[in-house]
Amino acid sequence: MDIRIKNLLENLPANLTHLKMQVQGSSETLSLIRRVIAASVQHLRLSNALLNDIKLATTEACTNVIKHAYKFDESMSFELEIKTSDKIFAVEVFYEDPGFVPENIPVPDLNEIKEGGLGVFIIRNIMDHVDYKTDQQSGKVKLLMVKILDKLTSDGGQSED
Amino acid sequence: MDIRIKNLLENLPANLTHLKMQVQGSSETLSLIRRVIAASVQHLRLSNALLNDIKLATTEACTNVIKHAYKFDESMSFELEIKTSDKIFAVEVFYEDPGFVPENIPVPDLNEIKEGGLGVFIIRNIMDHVDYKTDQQSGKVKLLMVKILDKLTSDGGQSED
Amino acid sequence: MKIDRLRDESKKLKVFSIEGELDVHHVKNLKSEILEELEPAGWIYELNMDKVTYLDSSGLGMLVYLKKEISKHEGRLVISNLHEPVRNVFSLTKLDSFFEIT
Amino acid sequence: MKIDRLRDESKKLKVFSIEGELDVHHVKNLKSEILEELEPAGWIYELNMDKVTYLDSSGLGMLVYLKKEISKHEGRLVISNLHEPVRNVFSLTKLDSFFEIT
Ligand SMILES: Nc1ncnc2c1ncn2[C@@H]1O[C@H](COP(=O)(O)OP(=O)(O)O)[C@@H](O)[C@H]1O
Ligand SMILES: Nc1ncnc2c1ncn2[C@@H]1O[C@H](COP(=O)(O)OP(=O)(O)O)[C@@H](O)[C@H]1O
Repeated sequence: MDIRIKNLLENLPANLTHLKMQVQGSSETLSLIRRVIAASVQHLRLSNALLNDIKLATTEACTNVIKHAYKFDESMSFELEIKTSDKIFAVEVFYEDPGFVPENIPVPDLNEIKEGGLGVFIIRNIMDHVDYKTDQQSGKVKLLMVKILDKLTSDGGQSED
Repeated sequence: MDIRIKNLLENLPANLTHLKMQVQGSSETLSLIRRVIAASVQHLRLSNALLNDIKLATTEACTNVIKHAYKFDESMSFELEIKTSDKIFAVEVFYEDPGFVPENIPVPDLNEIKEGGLGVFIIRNIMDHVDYKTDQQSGKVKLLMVKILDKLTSDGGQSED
Repeated sequence: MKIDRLRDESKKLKVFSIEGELDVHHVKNLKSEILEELEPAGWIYELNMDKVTYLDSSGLGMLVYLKKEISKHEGRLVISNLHEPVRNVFSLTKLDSFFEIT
Repeated sequence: MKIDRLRDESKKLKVFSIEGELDVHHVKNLKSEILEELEPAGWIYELNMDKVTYLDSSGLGMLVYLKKEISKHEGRLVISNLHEPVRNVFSLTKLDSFFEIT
């Protein structure tokens, strides 16, 4: 992990907003997740581009849980944990996927146009830090994604404001 | 506890949204809380009146924590747990207040106009169930507030839509 | 929270147009800003709440306080343009008859 | 999600004005609704995205699929009125040159 991100994560500031959501593994909840994220960072006055990047990366991660790990089984649920300050947006996704090997996620060839395979690419492009941790014993996965909000040293979103 | 509310709480439906927030004991966070509540129930399409009632009661409860229990000490924090379905809105507030005796909360005389003392009155008026549980040992308080959303059998908010 | 001020010397009227959410966090500011504007006697202080989207018991408490202070200055507090759900908080607490609401 | 349809026989043009968020939940509907409207040959299918406020890889995947299907029907897919941040998802994935965007 980048030393700067490690420091930010270990020294989360006092004005932290900490939010945990337990959500049903249904694609219907994706818009709810985006709304809650927007509500929880509104006071930070992020640019539209940056806010959308954060919503986008989080949605892609949750979509993968619903689609690949849970195969659209709506009786499953997963957990989101969001920590934000004016310096950092960190979101963790906790879910179950025995046998999941993150190293096997293919890297897409953008020259070859396909109907899928862009979700993780988008996540990695937007987020400053992406880390899947799997526990072979329990089959639990923890996906950590971090975006640095501090505009001076990050690119401040993928698009112009 | 009313048997109907007990039943609803014990048999929470599968389409539950479950949200936990850890918030700093600062009055600045009150608007954040209202935004997250609105975001988390938007899909239920509640009437404006009902949505505002829920925001109002929750804010009053959090204001009391910040003001009375924490005396505006912003180094303190408290937890909100929100559970919603199309039938019920339940919110629990977890905070610390050694020595708090809920029975001592005065009931206001509305004929005598004062500058305070209306918060708990408003909460009790809006919510269908309000219960403070204190643990003398740890000084921890758990405030549970429940609003039934099912319009046919509740009054559906304090005001006309 | 934002306050727009309008002063009409001939009518002895001050209009405060308030924008935002009146909870305990925003109430302190508003209170001191209006207290600063109190005039000797006979003035009307109108709080235009057209752009107030939220009000709770902290907001009500401040309004009660302001009305009492304004009365001491022999003035009148008038509250205008209440929207539902803000109006609802007044009726819930039976304060709609205490205040002069237009 | 809402779709408004407009059909211009003389120009062999169909315009689908889409409103909403294009994530995996809403994509299925849209896909089948447009596939139903495919005509034999030579038609232009315009997706007006003026009111699309969100699009992700699931939405992109559907668009890639639609473009391929439309090509099989010797038609043209045109995407119009992309707003930032939706346009951003196209450029991030380099699909802005694959699609005909106006
Ligand atoms: N959370 C996950 N659990 C299991 N498999 C995953 C997960 N995320 C990604 N994958 C695997 O990685 C592949 C690429 O994922 P992604 O880039 O999101 O594209 P897509 O979902 O369109 O296939 C998926 O097809 C899947 O095999
Ligand atoms: N969470 C709480 N912790 C400690 N005391 C409380 C709490 N809530 C209410 N009280 C007590 O009950 C009284 C009435 O509270 P409330 O109706 O909210 O009005 P106000 O806060 O304006 O006094 C308070 O003055 C306080 O003494």
